Amino acid sequence: MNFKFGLFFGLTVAFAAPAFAQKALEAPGGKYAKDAEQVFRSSFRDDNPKYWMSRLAQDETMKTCGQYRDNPPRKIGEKLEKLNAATIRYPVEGKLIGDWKEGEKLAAVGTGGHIGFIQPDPAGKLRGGNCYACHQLAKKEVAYGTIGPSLQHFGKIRGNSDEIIKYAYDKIYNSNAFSACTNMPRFGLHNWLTPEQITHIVAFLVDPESPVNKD
Amino acid sequence: MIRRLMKTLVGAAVFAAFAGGVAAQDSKVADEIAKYREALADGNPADLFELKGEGLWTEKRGPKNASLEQCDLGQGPGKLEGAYAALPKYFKDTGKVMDVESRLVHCMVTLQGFTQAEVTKQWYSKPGKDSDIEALVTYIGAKSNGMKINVPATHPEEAKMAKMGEYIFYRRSGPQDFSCAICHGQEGKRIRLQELGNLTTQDGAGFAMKTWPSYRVSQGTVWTMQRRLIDCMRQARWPEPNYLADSIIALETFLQKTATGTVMETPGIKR
Amino acid sequence: MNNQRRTVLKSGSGAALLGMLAAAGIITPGMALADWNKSAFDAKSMADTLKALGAGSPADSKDVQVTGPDIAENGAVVPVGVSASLPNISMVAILIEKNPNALAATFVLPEGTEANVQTRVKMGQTSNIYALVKSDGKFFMATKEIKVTLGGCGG
Amino acid sequence: MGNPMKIRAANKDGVTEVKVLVSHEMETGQRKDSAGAVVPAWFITELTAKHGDKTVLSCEFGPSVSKNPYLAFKFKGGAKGDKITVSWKDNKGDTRSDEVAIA
Repeated sequence: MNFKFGLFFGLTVAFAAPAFAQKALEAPGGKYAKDAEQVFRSSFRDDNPKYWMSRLAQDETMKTCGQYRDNPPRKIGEKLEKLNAATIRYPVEGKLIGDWKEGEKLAAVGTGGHIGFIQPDPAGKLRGGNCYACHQLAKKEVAYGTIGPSLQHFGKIRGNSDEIIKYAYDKIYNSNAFSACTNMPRFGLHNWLTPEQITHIVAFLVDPESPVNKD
Repeated sequence: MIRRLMKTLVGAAVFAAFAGGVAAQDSKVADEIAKYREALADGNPADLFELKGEGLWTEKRGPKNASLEQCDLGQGPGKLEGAYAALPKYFKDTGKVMDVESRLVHCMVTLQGFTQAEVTKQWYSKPGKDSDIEALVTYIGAKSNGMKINVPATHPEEAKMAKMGEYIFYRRSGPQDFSCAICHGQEGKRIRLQELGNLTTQDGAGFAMKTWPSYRVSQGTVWTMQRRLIDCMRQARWPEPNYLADSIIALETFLQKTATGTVMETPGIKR
Repeated sequence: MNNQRRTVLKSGSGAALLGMLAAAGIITPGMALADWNKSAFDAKSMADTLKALGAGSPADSKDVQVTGPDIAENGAVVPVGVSASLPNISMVAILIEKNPNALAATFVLPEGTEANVQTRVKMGQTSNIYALVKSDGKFFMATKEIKVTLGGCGG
Repeated sequence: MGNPMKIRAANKDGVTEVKVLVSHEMETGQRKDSAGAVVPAWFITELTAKHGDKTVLSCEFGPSVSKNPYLAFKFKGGAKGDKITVSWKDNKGDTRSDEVAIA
């Protein structure tokens, strides 16, 4: 995460915000926002390891999205998009399209990264993209969510030009580079998926042989 | 630019062509899921918890050998009807906004003489280890069945809790950028095959809140609202909150306030 | 009936023998009622289970129905039922082809009890569910596929 | 011993429908706990329902019957107020019986 950049940007927002603030809708929590942050932070078990607690940290994008109920004024949104676009990194070999079969597996896995004491994921549990939670993809999987748009026939519809491949890679790496405060996680930014894993999911989306396009 | 637009237009057309088939398949899936839920609705294992909870409520237990029949859940000592639907609520005797679970624990400590640690040790069940709290909350909840959720949050402390809950609802963090609002801030969406209510509207929050506590078939037990929300935080990949934490009670207050007016249908049953 | 079972237990050595006898059709699950049919519940494949139940290879019948949704929201609890309109049904069983052990439950129906039972079963994955019924001493079967879906935010 | 069952029995047009919910873990013996140890099988093996003294259903369950088992069936006869008794036994030898009057 680029905290330095975030901090710089934060200052910009602090100055810019009043001009664009939507007066009708106050920031969540209103005058109790500060109390709420404190209550939230102090609500966690004392025996949560420190590195778990670091997951409560917010970068500027998270903070701003919360403040605007995920619907920032366009000008602020654009700034967040630029900020996020600058974080995108590519695989060392530069190839943005991997193995669709690996991508297919990753798309279906919704576990990984769960912490806490009740039902944590065991060490080494595969972290997936959990794509089906929100998107329709291969026809054979009927249990898909609709939080995101359907991506069935993604490649069939859009082709597999370099432009499309790069778009898919970038979007998965950092969704907020395209639409600030989208519901989609920033998989690459958080190292949730490695650049290589992202190329596999890209292949799952665009490869003509992938069940996303073939069926 | 024009090429891109063309592509998009072609894309949209192709899309529309497929949409018909997709919709048909979708409605068939929805029908079968509805059938599944209907088959489970008659014979909800939560009834077993309710039965057990009733026994626990009236049984003399603890160092003080007392039942919970004098417990004041906000409607007066021993008055259970509608109590769940009107919580969380500010209690003068503790000076706190309390939800059904924190108030129940308070009663078990003050009336029965248990320590807080004893009572909350098994706040949720594990395979082979039942939780008294799950059973008691199911019983208390069932006593509000058919009644309207009623948490206007007019007391200043309640109003503050609701506002803090709203803040937490929109607060993003963690390796997936999650907040409650990401999944529960829009209309008509679903995650996998499960419908997601828009919890910022009365309809959405009502649809969600009226069925709790609920039997989770995936877990084989009743989940209380504390368990539900603490698990939401687990799914957000956050650390684990304390049981009965104010952040959870704040979220509950926000949601119950939003849902106010909705008729309770509890205990529920969910995947 | 009871006497016969005791004799079998005395002279034999437990479940293995019971299973053999059952397979040979000498005793039926109904007769061994007081003792859980271990060989049938331990059997893995459909064929072995049918054998252990003494059912051989039952004929498909349109008069037997497996009821339940086509899609289960969770495999831990899948509502299934069996109903049949054949005469003199004395036994009903539910089998799940792809579970580690195919047999889920058997029901012995005395005269007067309708051939219409419902229960809930666990399914490890999408599978065919089989209903087996014994009518006038003969076995009949019906099947239905139930799709088990992943759900919720954790997939 | 276990927790009480919930039994409902209702007669309509000469047929009694019985619906039973049983409180039981129904552990398969294939699940591992968080430490990786196999949790031993623990499930109801037999369940019997009686109308008065007459057995109206006897079941054998394997571990793939769901946790907190549900059962519904119908038999001819039975009158309002008649007693329905349901009993189960599990693989650890635990047993329980509950009864209800036909509504």
